[in-house]
Amino acid sequence: MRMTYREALRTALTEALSADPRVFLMGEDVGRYGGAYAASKGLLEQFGPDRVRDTPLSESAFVGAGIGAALGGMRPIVEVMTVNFSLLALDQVVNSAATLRHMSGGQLSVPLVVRMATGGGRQVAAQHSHSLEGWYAHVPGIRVVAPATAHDARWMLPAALREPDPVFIFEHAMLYPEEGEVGEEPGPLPLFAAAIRRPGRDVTVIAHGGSVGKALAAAEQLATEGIEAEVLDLRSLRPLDDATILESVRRCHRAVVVDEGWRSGSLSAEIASRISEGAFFELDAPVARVCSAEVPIPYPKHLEDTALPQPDGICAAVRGVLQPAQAAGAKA
Amino acid sequence: MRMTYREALRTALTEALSADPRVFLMGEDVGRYGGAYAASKGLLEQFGPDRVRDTPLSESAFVGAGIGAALGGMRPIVEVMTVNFSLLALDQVVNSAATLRHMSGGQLSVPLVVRMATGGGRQVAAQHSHSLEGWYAHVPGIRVVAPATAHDARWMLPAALREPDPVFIFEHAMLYPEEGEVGEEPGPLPLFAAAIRRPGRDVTVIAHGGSVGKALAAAEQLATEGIEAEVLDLRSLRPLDDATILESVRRCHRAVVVDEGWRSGSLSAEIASRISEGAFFELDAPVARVCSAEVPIPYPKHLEDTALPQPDGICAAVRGVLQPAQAAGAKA
Amino acid sequence: MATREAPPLPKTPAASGAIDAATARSWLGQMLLIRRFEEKAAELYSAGKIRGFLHLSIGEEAVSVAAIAALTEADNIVSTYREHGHALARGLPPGAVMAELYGKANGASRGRGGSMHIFDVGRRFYGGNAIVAGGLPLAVGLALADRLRPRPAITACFFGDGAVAEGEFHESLNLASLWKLPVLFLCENNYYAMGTALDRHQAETDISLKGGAYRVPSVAVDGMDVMATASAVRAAAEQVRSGAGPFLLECRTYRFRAHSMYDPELYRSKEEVEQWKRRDPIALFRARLEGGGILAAAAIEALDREARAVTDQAVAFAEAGEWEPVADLLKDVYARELPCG
Amino acid sequence: MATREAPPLPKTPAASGAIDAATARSWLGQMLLIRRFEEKAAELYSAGKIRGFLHLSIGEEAVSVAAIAALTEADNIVSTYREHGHALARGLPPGAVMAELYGKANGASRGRGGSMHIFDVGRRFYGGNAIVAGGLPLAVGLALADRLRPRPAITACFFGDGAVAEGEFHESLNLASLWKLPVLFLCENNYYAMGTALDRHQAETDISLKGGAYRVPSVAVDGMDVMATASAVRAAAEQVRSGAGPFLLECRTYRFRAHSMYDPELYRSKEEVEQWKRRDPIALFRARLEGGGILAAAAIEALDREARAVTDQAVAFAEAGEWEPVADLLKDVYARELPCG
Ligand SMILES: Cc1ncc(C[n+]2csc(CCOP(=O)(O)OP(=O)(O)O)c2C)c(N)n1
Ligand SMILES: Cc1ncc(C[n+]2csc(CCOP(=O)(O)OP(=O)(O)O)c2C)c(N)n1
Ligand SMILES: [Mg+2]
Ligand SMILES: [Mg+2]
Repeated sequence: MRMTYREALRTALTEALSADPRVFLMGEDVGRYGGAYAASKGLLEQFGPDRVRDTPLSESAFVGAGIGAALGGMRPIVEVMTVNFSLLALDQVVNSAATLRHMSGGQLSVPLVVRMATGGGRQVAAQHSHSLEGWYAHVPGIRVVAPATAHDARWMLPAALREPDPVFIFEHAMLYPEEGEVGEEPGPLPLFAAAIRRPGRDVTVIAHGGSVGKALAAAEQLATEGIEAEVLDLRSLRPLDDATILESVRRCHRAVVVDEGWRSGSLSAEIASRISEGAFFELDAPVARVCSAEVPIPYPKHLEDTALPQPDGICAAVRGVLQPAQAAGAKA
Repeated sequence: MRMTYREALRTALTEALSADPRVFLMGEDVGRYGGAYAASKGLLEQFGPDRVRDTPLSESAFVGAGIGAALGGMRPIVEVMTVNFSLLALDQVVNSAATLRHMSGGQLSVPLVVRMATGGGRQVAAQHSHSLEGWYAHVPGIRVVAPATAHDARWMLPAALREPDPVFIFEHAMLYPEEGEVGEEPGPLPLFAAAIRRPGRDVTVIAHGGSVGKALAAAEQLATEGIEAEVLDLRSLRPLDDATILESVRRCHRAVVVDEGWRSGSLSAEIASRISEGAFFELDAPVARVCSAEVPIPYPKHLEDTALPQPDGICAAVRGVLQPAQAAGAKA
Repeated sequence: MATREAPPLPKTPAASGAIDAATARSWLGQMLLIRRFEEKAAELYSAGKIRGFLHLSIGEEAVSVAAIAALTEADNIVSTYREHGHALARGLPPGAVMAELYGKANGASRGRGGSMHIFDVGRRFYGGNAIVAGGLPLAVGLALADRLRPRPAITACFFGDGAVAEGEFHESLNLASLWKLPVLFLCENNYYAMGTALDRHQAETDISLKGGAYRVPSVAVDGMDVMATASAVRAAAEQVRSGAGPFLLECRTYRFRAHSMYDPELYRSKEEVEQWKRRDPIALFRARLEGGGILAAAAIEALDREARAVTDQAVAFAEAGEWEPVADLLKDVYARELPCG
Repeated sequence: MATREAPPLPKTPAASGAIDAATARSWLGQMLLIRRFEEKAAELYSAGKIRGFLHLSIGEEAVSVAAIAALTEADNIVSTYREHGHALARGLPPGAVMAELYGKANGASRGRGGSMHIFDVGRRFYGGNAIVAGGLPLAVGLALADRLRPRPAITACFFGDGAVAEGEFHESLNLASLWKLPVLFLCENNYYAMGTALDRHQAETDISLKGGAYRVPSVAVDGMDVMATASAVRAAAEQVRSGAGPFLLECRTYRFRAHSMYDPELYRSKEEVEQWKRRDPIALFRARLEGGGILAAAAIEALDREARAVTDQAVAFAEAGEWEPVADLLKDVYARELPCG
């Protein structure tokens, strides 16, 4: 069935609230307003204010309350409006959600799902355009996924709710209105597996979330030049699906990582490092990275477009790693 | 002159407060208590409560107030007791300190210095042992340094105070009691340059802060085996001194990065990636990383020691990258 | 979730004093300018000239004008993402504000910030903060700097009712009071945080009662009454200026428009909005001025024409502006080029 | 920074009711156990058996015992890093607590947490939180879970005076009150946050006045008087249990020892400490019980001997414990092995 990413999320939320009385949704403006991105529109009317719970502007307290409610036997879904505001709750994530099971010697469980929007592209400037999911992916004790398709938006949520540990779902803000095919079933891919979105043989282009579409657009362009790029959608950022990544790179011998985070210290570095560690002698060129410029994302469209990864930049990076001169020279 | 890292910091703070009336020190227990790590002991008595200012437990407000005071023409030094608690103030750092200059079109300046302790090793368990300086190094608009020696503890602070932009100084908690030689002058190295702490030829071992000593210990051990490791102290985490790093790696052809952050998504990945990007065809083996285990750091000594990077692990990693079999096989 | 009482309409105090014609003209002119400027901005948004988030303060003009009237040029202002009114009342050139909304290089922040991030360091207008409550700690710091330098000035800090729920409200009021800093905390209570009504985000809906927890004197005022608000701000500012420490002034007001241009306004009834519109601060002030013989209808109409003309000039200024060159993207991330890396 | 009044000694209420011998024995026994246990822990720290941070609650035993006496087995407890007293009063086996301080695998948290992170899910003891104020949101969430499931229970949340300055205090009280959740907020006001005296971190030093900002009823009690504290907690807990929403109880007490074993105590005078020691909660209670003929001196001595004996057994248990194998380091980071990566 075709539906938007937003509708896919709403379908998933509706199903989750219907299926399990322990599930409830909580966050700023998830109820009366219908969700800042309208993902939860209509749910308050359907499930009532106990299960679709508007919160005050208190990110630390309501994320912490989500952790506490999970400890208390519920299956909370906490919506943090965007990753930008989630910084206010990061202490609760890093110091409580991520530590409680291990630190208690295995006694405690935090089956919490946190959803939030991430990423730029909507001209909402420096304080509303961060892509910080890479930070979350650094933290042991939590899981991090990023649905890039409507199908994954539909099916990652129920899978996340089955996890006994905290799962953070990053929804790229540009994806909500995107339409896609949503299957009746979750499909064969487990929650934490990467997906090959387009097979290829010349280069592996690795992306997640809002960058997957850009990678696919770049691959289309490259195909017209005779370059067959394989596009890999990470889907899960913690854990990373090393096996799928390395298998692809070993076939293509070249890789480009696309990441909307600022380049220095972004998740792209981890992926590039793992590729080098795992497939160094099969690489014909250093792994290239296409990331955001290291700048607070500016408001005007031309500057924002320049600051964020774009298909053209991905194409250029692919051409760079394919430059036979450089690669051949070195292998000689 | 020999002094402890703590005394070096105190010397630097005393000098800064004496030299510039715009400088003041603010943070939890910096005054009456003398500083959680005693770095500011005696300063309240010397400079009075206006300039050595105890704050309530309000990390977000007093870091934000430091930003505001910097905007207002002062040169605040804010001490956040440890990086663990700095998560509570991260919104102010990422969304205000780092953005204000750019977002205001160059109108605003935030000449703020923030000091904090980082790292594990003192058996203070999962909520007090983080090494999150790598996160800070991801953020454009701020600078990040990590003094690894008493000399740098003494001289990085005045250099940071001369910067027109926010500088974050990470002091590894294990270093405070360490003694070292402190020069009368800052020396030739600029604030943001890496230092070669031990010259070598076989492998570049890159570390910062509390890991530099471990890297040097490993190098001593390796020397007895005939392996000459060059130990590079990053000193600055943002910017990274690519030139010095790459120059060393191009000479040694092999590199090991030591980083007390959890492996996945740590700064070590960025460094390894940059090395691969900048010296791929000069590398004889993939860059290896020695990081913390991906676990909330446990309390008991034997587990904490296992979780953190240690000289033995560094030696093992160095031997790994030097394994001639693997390297030769691949070059063939 | 228990249902609590509906938000009370603010009471207009019996008398808010007299006003001379020059002041009346100035205040009404500013309120009209804000109104016309924002009406135009809404149009331009629909026309695609302005993008991203645009938060209008239509309905809340009295607070901007009254509050800033009580400040001197030496005072600092810390604002929010709903700050066109503050910026214009502070005297930022309307053209620079409009150009900022366009994202043009002749905008107040060189176009980089847009509607939510208007700065003017010369006018001590410290922005423009899109993190709810994010400005409060900055205001405390600005006031601390003034105290330490010392510099005789106060810092006025605007924030909404929604911001009151954030921890930073609490930490900042405590800090300012503990250190007796000259901060005037100005809460623009428009009874909604996005779609969440005051009584659904605050256990205690009377914000003016919250100062007590920090020994911060606080008062609520009818923010639809520009004269009442002005005298309340004046009194509060004087107290802050005297060195007595911070003050919390709650201005009860209402936004007539949606939260932002994205907002379908599912959370409130048309009737509620209409009811508040009967207390439109511009209409109320106008009626009082006309009724009291302070300004004639014709003079008021002239002010309105001027507001429209200034708005049109602002649009022309913005339209004529250049885009910042892409090559300058990385300019001013830092103050200086790096020595390395 | 203005100097404010010195922290007031708490007033002992005129009468805190009668007490039967069994209750007296139980409470005094627990207080003595906490005291002897912590005295021993301090010794063991000096001997190098315990490392890291060790925060003693000596002087504050009455609060732990009185508060937890008012709770049922179904109630949840959220504690702080100064939680040995809470854990022992909750009935955690002293051996498991001591072994945790050692870091042994037979410790309450398998030794991984140490002194600051004692958990016992069976006794609904949710730890042990080394982030000041970090436990308050968790308590709100536990109470929310109980409300939604529903499960008739309350959540008691301990925190210090220092925690009151954190934004999470503010956000949590508002949230709990807004949603009328069954949380009993228990502030252990010992007049210091590390080395920072109450009047140097709070603009309003009367913490019990802070509930008003959230419509949370609040009361202060003499935390050195176990009977007064017990009756205050009982009343507060009953109110919370009745569904009236949260309650803030401020227990005024004092720590006789340093903040942690690292603290040189430069910030307070010996005289101040001595003055407070004259109101040692154990001595006060003991005197009252002896004076009132409720327990004889010999019985009290027997309780003390028992406390020492239990402590010695706890030490023996800890000494006999094994270290967790290094191979188990990564166990329980997650509940299950990953399917990939
Ligand atoms: C920390 C943070 N959380 C959430 C948001 C999203 N958001 C923007 S405005 C707003 C409502 C704020 O309400 P209020 O403070 O009353 O100001 P108003 O918009 O009514 O002027 C919200 C939830 C944000 N910008 N910052
Ligand atoms: C968020 C945070 N900031 C700082 C610290 C360091 N610290 C530990 S205890 C403490 C004082 C807390 O005082 P209070 O809440 O009164 O509790 P008490 O120690 O007196 O029992 C401080 C500053 C911390 N653990 N967490
Ligand atoms: Mg509002
Ligand atoms: Mg205390």
